[in-house]
Amino acid sequence: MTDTPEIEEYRERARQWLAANLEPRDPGQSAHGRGGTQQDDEGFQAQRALQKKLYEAGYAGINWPSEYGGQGLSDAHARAFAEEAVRYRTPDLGHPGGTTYGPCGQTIVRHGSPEFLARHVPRMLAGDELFVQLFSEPSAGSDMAGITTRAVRDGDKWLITGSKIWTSGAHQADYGMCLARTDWDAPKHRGLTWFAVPLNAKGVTIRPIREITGDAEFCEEFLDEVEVGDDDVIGEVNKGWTVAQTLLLVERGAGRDDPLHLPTVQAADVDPFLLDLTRAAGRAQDPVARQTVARIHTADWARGQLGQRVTGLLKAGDKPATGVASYWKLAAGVYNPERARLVLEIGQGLGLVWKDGDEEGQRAALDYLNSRVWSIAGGSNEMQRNAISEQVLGMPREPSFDRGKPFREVVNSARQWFTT
Amino acid sequence: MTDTPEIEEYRERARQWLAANLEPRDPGQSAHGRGGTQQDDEGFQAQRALQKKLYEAGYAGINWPSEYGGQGLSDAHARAFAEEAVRYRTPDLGHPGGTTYGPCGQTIVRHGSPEFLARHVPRMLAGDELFVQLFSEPSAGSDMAGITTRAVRDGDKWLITGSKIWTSGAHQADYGMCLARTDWDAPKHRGLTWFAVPLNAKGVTIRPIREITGDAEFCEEFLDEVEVGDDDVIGEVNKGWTVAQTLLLVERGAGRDDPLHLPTVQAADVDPFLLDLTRAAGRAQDPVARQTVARIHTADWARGQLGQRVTGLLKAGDKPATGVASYWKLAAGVYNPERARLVLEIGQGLGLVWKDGDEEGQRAALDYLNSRVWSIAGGSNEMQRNAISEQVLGMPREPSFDRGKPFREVVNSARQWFTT
Amino acid sequence: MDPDLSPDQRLLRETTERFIEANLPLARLRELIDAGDEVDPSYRRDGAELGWFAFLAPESLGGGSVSGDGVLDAVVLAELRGRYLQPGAFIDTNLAVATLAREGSEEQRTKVVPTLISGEAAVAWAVADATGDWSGSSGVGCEPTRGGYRLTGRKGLVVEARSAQWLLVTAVAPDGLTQFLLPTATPGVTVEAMTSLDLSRRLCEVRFDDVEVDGSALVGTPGAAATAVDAQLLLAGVLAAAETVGAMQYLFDLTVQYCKDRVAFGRPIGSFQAIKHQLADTSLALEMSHAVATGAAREAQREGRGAAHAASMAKAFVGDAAVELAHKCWQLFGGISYTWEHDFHLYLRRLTTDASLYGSPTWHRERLCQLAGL
Amino acid sequence: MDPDLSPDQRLLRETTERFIEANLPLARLRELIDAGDEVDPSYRRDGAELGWFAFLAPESLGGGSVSGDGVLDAVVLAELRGRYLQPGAFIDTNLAVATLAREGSEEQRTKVVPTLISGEAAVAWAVADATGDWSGSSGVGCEPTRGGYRLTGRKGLVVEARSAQWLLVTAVAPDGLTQFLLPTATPGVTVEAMTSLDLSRRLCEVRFDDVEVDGSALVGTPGAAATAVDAQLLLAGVLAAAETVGAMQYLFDLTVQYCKDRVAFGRPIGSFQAIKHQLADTSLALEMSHAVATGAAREAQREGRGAAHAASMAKAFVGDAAVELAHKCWQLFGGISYTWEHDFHLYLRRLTTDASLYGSPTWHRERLCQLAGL
Repeated sequence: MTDTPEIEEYRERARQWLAANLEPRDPGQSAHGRGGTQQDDEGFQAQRALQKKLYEAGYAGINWPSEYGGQGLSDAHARAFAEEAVRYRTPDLGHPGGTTYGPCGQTIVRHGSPEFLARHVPRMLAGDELFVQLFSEPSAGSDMAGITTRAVRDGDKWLITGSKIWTSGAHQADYGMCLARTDWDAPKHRGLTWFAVPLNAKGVTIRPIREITGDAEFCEEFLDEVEVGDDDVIGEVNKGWTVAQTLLLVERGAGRDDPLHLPTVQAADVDPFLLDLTRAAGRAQDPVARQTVARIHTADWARGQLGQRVTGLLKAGDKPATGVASYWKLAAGVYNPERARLVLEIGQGLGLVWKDGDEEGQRAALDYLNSRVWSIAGGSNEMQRNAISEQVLGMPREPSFDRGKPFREVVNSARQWFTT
Repeated sequence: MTDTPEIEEYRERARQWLAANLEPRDPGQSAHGRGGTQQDDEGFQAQRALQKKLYEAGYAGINWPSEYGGQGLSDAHARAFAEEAVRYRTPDLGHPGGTTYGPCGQTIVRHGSPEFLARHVPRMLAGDELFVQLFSEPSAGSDMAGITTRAVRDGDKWLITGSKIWTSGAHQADYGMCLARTDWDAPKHRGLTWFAVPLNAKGVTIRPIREITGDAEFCEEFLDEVEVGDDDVIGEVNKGWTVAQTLLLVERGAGRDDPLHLPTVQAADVDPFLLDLTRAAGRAQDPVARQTVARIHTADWARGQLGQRVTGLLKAGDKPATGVASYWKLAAGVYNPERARLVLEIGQGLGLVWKDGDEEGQRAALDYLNSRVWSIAGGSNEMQRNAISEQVLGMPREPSFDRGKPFREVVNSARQWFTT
Repeated sequence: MDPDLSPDQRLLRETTERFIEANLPLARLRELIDAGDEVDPSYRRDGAELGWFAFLAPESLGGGSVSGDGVLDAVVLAELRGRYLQPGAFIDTNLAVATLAREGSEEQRTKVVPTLISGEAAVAWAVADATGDWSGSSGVGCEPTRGGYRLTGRKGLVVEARSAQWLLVTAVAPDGLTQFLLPTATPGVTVEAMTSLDLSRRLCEVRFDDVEVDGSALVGTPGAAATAVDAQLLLAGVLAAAETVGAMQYLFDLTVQYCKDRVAFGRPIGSFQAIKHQLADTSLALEMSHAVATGAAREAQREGRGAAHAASMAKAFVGDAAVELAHKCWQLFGGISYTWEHDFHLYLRRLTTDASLYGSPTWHRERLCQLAGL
Repeated sequence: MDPDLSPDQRLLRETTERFIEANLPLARLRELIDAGDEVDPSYRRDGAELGWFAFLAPESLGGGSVSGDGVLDAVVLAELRGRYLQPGAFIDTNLAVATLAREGSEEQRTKVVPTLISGEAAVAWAVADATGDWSGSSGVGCEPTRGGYRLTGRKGLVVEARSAQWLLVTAVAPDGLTQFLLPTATPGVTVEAMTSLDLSRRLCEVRFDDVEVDGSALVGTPGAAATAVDAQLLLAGVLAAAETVGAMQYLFDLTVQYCKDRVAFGRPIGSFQAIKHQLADTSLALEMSHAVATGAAREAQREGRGAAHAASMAKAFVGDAAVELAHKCWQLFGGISYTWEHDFHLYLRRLTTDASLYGSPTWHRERLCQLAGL
């Protein structure tokens, strides 16, 4: 695509500014990535300073509304800057950066009151206020609207109590965008409200979660009567589910080309790690292992082909998009664990044990431990099967036992399933 | 076990009578079996005559009540006669004989009115009245109480209309023991009544069902305003479900040792057909085929071991018996089709094609076509999974959408699942 | 069905579907099965007029495709033929046309190929042995004689050889794989139709009892047929996978409808979550089967370096998925699946047989490893 | 658990369960894991007092069983040890006791065996190579020297070799399989604890760099150890299957309870039919696993002609079922399974590793075919 003269001019100015102000990046070196979470505090402050430099030069929030500190320019301007910036070291604010300029920020811009936006968005763009999501709860996973964190009126304040989980980088962020239940007599989806919670407020405890692999990428937050005000409400009181839907759409990659990052494998290119492992296990000539290698490669390739087909079906548009997209998600949820198991089977001893520090050696094991992320996170396999069955194949919806009922009653009646 | 003097004397008399009156049987020749259904009419009449001979000599219904034509003797007497009769050609009345002296007869004796029993049971024992079940319907399989054959009052008569299916040997029988709905305003299980329906009555049409294998072992019956009277009712009007439960218990082999006839395979004895097939397919040294052979044998053996474990669990008695028995049934339902598939895989070409008339050659294919009988008949895999989950593991029952409701309404509301 | 079909291909599909529904719908196929008859040769000739055997031949020999992409056109047909369980040597005749057009003798190219394209004659490919080795390297050997060659041995799982006029035979000669085209009626050749699990096609055993042929029967260079055999296997894999996917889709649609219509416990059985999830898993496998069948066809069309890999992967994936789908549907249909009059068993039989024809999943997985250099 | 346990065996089970709960419950095991420590040797000695290493030795050597059926008693323990993810060379020490009691030298029988029974010392069996061949016929070779033998090579997946005082080594001599019992501290022997998917046990690599041993290290007749190795594999299969089943049962019970407690969409997740059916299938596989583990133990006890077959089948069946069960439970636990603090991952790791230790399902299936004469 060729630039319009306007964009061309903008690009040229950006190029000059970048050359004069940012450090060039070595080819191969990542500009963004998961580095943020690995940085120490000092390093992270430096990244914030870099963000402020961009902001002050007018290169933060290029296509965000100008009344709230953005530049009010087009997507094309933003894309032009991004393309030029690829060769420079741009701010890496890790997970909090991703949520601030992604799901949280984009949702806030659409639902926040003018006062809220005026107060927070310029600071977000300047790198002074980083937002993370406080959405999932230990007791509400697939049933996302089933949260039980509560915000209770106390004079002209709200007191928030509950716990949130699976937050990335909460310890580096400034605010949590937090969903709480404000009306227990309304049905599940209708008594929810979003709040901006300062993460250094009294009553907030942030604890890293040690994961199955031993790493700690996520945090859990405990809120104990955390005080916020009416001006911290994002959107309208008791209408938080509308806001949540925007958030989920952005999070699920609305507009992105390949939201699931499925591998697109060439038919002739078997994963070299797989071939190496098979040979290292001395099983290259073992017909049973060869069958397994072929199964894995066939599934790898088939998932790529499925991606192309789903894209085609989405374009054809005669079936509901969310249902069709579930094929992709379910394929990941089903095949990732299966693949990881088969790899261990090929390796037999290898993959179960390795010498301390041998990263290649532990790869099969780590892949195995991570293999169910897609089966569970972001809508479990079971949720995807419901979606395919109901939305694509036209089967009846699951009978509902919580719709329309006051949420208070839902919580009570769930306990009665074993007594009736 | 040694006989009491009384039984010993009885056995001796039976032995003499048998020698004087029945033809000896060649060793290896089947005394009973599926022969009945294959016989022509003339042959079947001869079997009826043989049954009458037993009856007249006092050797039919040995342990049935004497007031209805039985001999009123003990189970031990019956067993003694059966043991002696093994060496003679006893009546082979095929499937109708099996149901008459099995589920139908035993249920009728427990639930029929004295008048009904006096009228029918002596004729059953004499071989003059053979009963088959008219229970299953094309539209009521797993949901056995969901039948829609109706019996409508017409003066002092009942008119029965509907269709029944999966009846063995109906064309050779005299009566159908038929379940019909007599109250559409009662809940599903409470408006049912059993009738004895003469199969030569006006309005009865019997049609053999050609099965997946091409054979025709079962019949379908169509009833079009078939007239029966109050004295044809078995048990009480609208209380047919109680009777049905007796029937199901007898049918499912209450008291039998191995109701499912699961194979009990010795660990060292691989099915010779499997070994032959593997060798005939030239795959005895193919590691992939060897894995499959081992999988099959392992499952064969494991199912036998499961049988022993289930027997132990039933004896221990700390879990509900029907739930525990479901493990057996589900294993058959899951492993039979899997086994049949794997056998075809080993055979590759063999099993898919054979020379006309080569019975050995078509065995794999026939086993394959028959492999889902246990997955579906007598409670599908899905029903067994419900039973295990609810009765053994203690999960909540499936939410019911038909209990307590008038059946008329159930039928209507089922249609609304796609409109709500 | 491939959502990316061109308008021309959609038209081809509609025309052919109308043709099949008019000439050989399932009801008519059942009559043939019950009577033990084969379809009249006019069926093949009329199908040929729609281009069934022309897509893989150059225009100079009377061939030509609808879209310019002959393989993709043939795949459109194959899927439909599978959907309606059509009999006949469609796959073998097409791959024979491709091989003969490329490396047949002048006589084979100009005399035989046109009769194949017109549907006057059909070819059955005798390549597998009775135990399902489709490499061509077992079953029949040939040795040079003074006037030509002598063929000895037997081939199994030859599709529709009884109604074919020609056999394309892959034989082992002392110097390597060698192919012949000979009339089914050649002395010493015995074609025996076997009884089969599948009722919709005739699978045959072909015996060669010292069959003497002269050099004119040769296809290509003696001892050097490996490349042609590879190309034939590739085409067969692509077309057979497409046929299977067509039959899977039909059976699945039938099952989905049944789950909506059938009521138990006061609700359509399709409202039970366990049933819904079985349907969803099966639907995923079916969509992936469509995807790999299409993917392999595109690789074949563009003759990519992964074309053979893709064909073997498609055949393996679809073969497994087909049998699994048939069993899932079997379970969902319940008792009715046991009746002869319900169409289910015709699909079960065809899909199960499809999985093994032209190489079982196991066979193709091993082949894939060889192609990948493992 | 075997519903047919004798009262004595039930008592043994209760005593041992109390011992484990008091000495090495999961919480204590986690502390050891986090600290990188191994359990104190007193744990083994105290366990030994309950008879842990005595069941397979004759009374003349200080052994003896609870029920008269030593294998069945050992299986009761194994199941419990698996249930609580206990570390230590339980299986290897027991099978070494059995072998040494049967064919050890006088010294080995009277000096070593009693220290094993008392828990003073433990044995690790070095049999597998790094790629999971458990036949003993690869990894380490030995050749006769003037004074004895020289061992060279490496063995992998040696369970708990670092805390064992003895190695039972299965080596290939020019005239066949030969076994040695040597101290872990023998010069030239290097034991390296590997990092492992499993956190509850130490799996080691053992290297033999020209290790010189004299004839007193021999176990049985040189070159003729095949029978002993078979017997060891049989015992290992039976005990390892029982350990695995114990861990499966614990994890499944945990999952069943979670499905009752966890609420989503206003209902316990165990009320969803799709979940119920997953639980039912898993429960069937678990009951079958119990059944085959018990069946194999009984065959081993009675030394039936199918004992080796049964052990291999039990190990293969349970290995597959264990990994499948772990994955089903994983899915049912959902997000919580991703936390280190939840016990789930300890079981996933152990069960996955169990499937390969003492021969993978694939390895045992091939062995079964050999036993069956195919």
